[in-house]
Amino acid sequence: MTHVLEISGLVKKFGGLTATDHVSLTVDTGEIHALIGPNGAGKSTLINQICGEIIPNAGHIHLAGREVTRLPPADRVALGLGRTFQITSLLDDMTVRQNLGLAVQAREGGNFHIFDRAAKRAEIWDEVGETLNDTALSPRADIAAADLSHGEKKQLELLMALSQRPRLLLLDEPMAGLGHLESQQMIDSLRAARSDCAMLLVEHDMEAVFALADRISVLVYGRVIAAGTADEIRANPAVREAYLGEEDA
Amino acid sequence: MKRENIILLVVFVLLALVPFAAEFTGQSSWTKLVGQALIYGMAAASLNFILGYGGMISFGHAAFFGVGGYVVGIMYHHFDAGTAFLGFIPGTDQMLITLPAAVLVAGLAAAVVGALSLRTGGVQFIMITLAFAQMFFFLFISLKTYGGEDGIMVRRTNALPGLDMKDKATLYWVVLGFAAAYYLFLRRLVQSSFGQIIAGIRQNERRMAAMGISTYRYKLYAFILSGMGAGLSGALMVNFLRFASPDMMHWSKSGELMVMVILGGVGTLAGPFIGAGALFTLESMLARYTEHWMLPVGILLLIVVMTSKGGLMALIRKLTGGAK
Amino acid sequence: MILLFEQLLNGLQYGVTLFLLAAGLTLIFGIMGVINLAHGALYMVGAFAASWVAIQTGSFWGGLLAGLVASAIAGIVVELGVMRRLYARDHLDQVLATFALILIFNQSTVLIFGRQPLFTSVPEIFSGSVQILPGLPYPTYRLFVIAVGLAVAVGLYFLINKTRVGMLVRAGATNRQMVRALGVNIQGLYTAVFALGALLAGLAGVMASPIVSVQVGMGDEIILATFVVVVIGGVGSVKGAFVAGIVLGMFDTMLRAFLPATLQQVMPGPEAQALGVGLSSMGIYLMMALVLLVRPRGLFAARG
Amino acid sequence: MKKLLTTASLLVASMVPAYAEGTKIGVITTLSGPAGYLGEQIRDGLTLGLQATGAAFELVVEDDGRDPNTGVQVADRMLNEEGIKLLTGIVFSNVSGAVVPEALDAGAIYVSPNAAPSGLAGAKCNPNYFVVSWQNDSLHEASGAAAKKLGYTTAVALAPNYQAGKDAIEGFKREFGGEVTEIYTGVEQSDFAGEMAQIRDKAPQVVFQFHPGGQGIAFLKQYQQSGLLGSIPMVLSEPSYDGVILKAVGPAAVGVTGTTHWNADFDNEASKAMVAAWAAAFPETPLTTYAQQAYDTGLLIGGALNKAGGEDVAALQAAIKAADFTSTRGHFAFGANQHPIQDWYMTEIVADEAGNPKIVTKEKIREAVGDVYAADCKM
Repeated sequence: MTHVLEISGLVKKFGGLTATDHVSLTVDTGEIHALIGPNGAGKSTLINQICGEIIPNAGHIHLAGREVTRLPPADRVALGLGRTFQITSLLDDMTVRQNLGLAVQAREGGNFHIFDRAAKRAEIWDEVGETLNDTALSPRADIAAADLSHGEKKQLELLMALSQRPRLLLLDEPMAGLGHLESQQMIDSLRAARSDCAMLLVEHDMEAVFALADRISVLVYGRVIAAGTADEIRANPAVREAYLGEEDA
Repeated sequence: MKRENIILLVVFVLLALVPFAAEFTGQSSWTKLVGQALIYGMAAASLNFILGYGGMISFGHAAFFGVGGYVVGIMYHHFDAGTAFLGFIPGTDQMLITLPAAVLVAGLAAAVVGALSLRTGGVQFIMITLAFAQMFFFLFISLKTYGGEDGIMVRRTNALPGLDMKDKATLYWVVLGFAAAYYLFLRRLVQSSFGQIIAGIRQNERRMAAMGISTYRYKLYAFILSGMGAGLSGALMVNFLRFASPDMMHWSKSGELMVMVILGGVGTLAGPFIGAGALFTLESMLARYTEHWMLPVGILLLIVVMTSKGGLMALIRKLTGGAK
Repeated sequence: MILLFEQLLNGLQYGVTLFLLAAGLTLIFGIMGVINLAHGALYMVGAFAASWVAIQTGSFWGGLLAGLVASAIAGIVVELGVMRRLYARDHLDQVLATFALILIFNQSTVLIFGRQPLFTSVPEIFSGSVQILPGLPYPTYRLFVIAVGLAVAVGLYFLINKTRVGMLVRAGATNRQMVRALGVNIQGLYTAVFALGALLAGLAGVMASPIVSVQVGMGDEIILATFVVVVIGGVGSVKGAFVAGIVLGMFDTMLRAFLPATLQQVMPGPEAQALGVGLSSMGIYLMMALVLLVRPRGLFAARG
Repeated sequence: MKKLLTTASLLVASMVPAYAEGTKIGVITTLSGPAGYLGEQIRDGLTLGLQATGAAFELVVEDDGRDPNTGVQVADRMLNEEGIKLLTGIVFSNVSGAVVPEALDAGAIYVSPNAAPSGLAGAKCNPNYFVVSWQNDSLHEASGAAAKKLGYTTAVALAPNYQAGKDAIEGFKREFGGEVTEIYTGVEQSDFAGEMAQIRDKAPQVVFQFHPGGQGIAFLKQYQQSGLLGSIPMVLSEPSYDGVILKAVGPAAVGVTGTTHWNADFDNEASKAMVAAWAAAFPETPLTTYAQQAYDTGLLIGGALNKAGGEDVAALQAAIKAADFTSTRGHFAFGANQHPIQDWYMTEIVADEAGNPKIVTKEKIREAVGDVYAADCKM
């Protein structure tokens, strides 16, 4: 079978600094692959290369069997890539409903129509209604995104990403800044979504990582120093020394 | 009927009555004044679509206004002289041909300028659009055949079947009709699927890209649509004044259009029309009383921008208690 | 050959004038994030104040001082009275406000000095020409302008790279929040930078006044070229303003001087002339478009 | 401060016309921006000229801002709202191209004190359209004739790269006949150092340049500063060396040859009266040909008003067409296209006692010339 995401020998240099140093990893269908590492390990740089915001110096990225190394971001989305941002990135002046609506519309197409009425496209708003149903955001549906709490923003961003029906979801620190209860909700949401898409999860919250991840890769100074199941990583002495040892201390 | 539509209808009827009112009160020049303000309003509204709704601050919009105007001027010139443009396109004085041609040519110009300019952003975008507009300005100023800096006279307003375009009131109503249609078009445009995408790009381009939107293509499309609108208004202006000149694309004209948008209210449908009307009336009223009208206009503009955010539309909303 | 050299000098002189204007504009732009369309008006203020005082006192140097003082004061008044309230607003409001300022400055100048251009002459000691090459006399005053421009460039280099104020200015151009976080009197810094920018614009106006026509609106014509310099150089970069100013000044002068004649050698007469002049008028804009297409943030962008 | 007061009083003077009961005359002219002084000259010259005829008139003056749109707007109000039947005042041909058709279509008369675009001089001439100044071509032909008469055979001709500039060089070449190197300058250029270098390189026998207003000031100053003034003679047409320009350039203009249709030292009664009236009214401001043209316009219009009154447009048109007035320039008649037929003079700029430039008339170089477009006019 082909991997949903396959990265091989990826290199990115900024001046003298090697932010990504021959990184190779894969994400398979239905899998949650976690990427951990201390601050400055190059996790965000890697995510941004997968998304296409940064073009690597060397190496290859394949998405669902297609080479996407140099494709612009939007084309990768068309191949089934979705993402959330480390600092939530929403359409601040629009309501929760409109944010979701735009995400569905972006997927559904017809985006160059200038004589239709977006507000009357039933296929969009029905789906948005269904998505919102039963979520904590439901009562907040007509509030501007800028006025949501931090946790709600994270939640909305996830819903928007899922509305694109991606094959692979890149999650850039979805737990960051969340309280304990909100983190639990987020873990539940992610767990519920895993049947729909594979995920590459960048996260500092080890509890969440160990709760969710099928496999874990550890990134330090731009290199993958270890990869394996949760248990293998826990047992890996190099990881303990380079990363967990410091973090847990 | 919704309240907004009622207001629109009332405003439209009032505007339609302007020629009568002007005649009745002996202030017949109001017809021309309001007509010009409406055309400028259209040009400003077309700019507002990319500037207010799309977040693209173009400082070269007058280029498309001028290009549209020159299409009418050049076609009339060849019609009058019985020659052909580039040797094979005959001239004409039929509005049903000149206006679509103006819209098309302005759209083409916008496509070229936009395709290059949209590779930049921010202040650089402001300046590069200005640069392209300056190139158009210098091009037309050195076109000897079409009058150079003196411009082209269009001795007769373009003909529209069944109408006496020599009649000032008729011409005014034609302009009003176009302005109203353009307003409704813009209203539909900003509510359309495309309008939503453009609004999204203004608020958060990175997010839109992450949702699979190639923002460049959408912005370019918006830029072209906006340029076409400017071309239409330029073509109408030349018909209205029966004159086209490079002044139409001077950078200060781009600045004026921008001032109209900001004064009226960025990102609102009626704002640019209100801004154009206010600026135009203010200038021409003050000019009657003093040769130094620029001073009070400057001071008033400064007061507006210092004391209110969102221009005259915000003020109107405040006064009418937040109603739309 | 002599002609080429002379044209290079002319380009250099135009370049330093552009630099004087652009240096202030790029700092104001880069540090406060303000688009100041009225920068050209400060150039005009400098020229008018200098000419008027020179006419009254008969002294160019008295005029120079008056021009600098007047433009700096005008700058401070504008900063305190208008700009300070607009830093938090978006570019559009700033454009509108500074557009209004242009109208106010221009018309006030008409009211104070009348519509007729003022006369100033070159100061006595610079009135002649210097034989810089055999067969090439060059106006001493223009050499003086070049020297002043280069001296200001050196002065600004030291101010920005070697002093604490300069450190803040550099920091401000790269990261506005950081300077605020340092607990610096940011308002004071802004006023100072604005006044400095106005002073430099005024200096450019004073230096130009014996060469060009001192008239209302003289600033509006040169401000576009100045913006082009700022954008090509990279917003916020004084080094960029210097390089772009000199390059643009030379490029513009060379185009005007040689393009029409060059075109005439490959094309028939009058059309070549018209095309050549048209192209050289567009030259700086063409150059900006090209630079931005290759480097969308200009040559020496301060912000990453 | 004194300036401020003078300006303010002028402003008041222009708003409270001397003869409030007379025929209304619409004056659309450029009062704002760098070219504002031209409009000021025209407005003031026109007023003095009209006053000299003793006609009953009321001036309605408005700024066009050099913008055709504004011009049309103003014209429309004057014509249709205030019922004005007689317009004048426009400085720039781009404004007159837009305004004149507006006036003619409304059945009004337009008398131009300055702008005379070629588009209205030939086949599109009109009985209600008069020009009192001159047609562009004839102006610069005079300079060409002067340069030829002075015995020069090689010239460098410079003008801005727009229509009037191209016309200027064409006109100069037509009468000059020698070898001409053409240099076009930028429309908004104010530094001509590059052109100075080119002139030095070409080393012609004479330089002809056409740069009205601020550009002309800059050009003359820089011509002197570059050391060319003493070594290569210059020939100019009148808009490039008007009194205001001379005042702003100072000694830089001394030694230059000019061509004009009128000069302040003309020995005729009308001209002397005008010079005296101007000196009394505006002691601080130089009298330029713009004001003189407007003054002549005032004499023409005022005379016609006295004869025909202001009510009957046809009668007024006939009275203006007769051109029955004593022009400050001596000989004056309308050609077939109602543009002037007049004489052209060569002048020299010399230093007066204080070292300031002064224009002295040398000789008549062309007599009773009209313009090339008159032949196309079928009226």
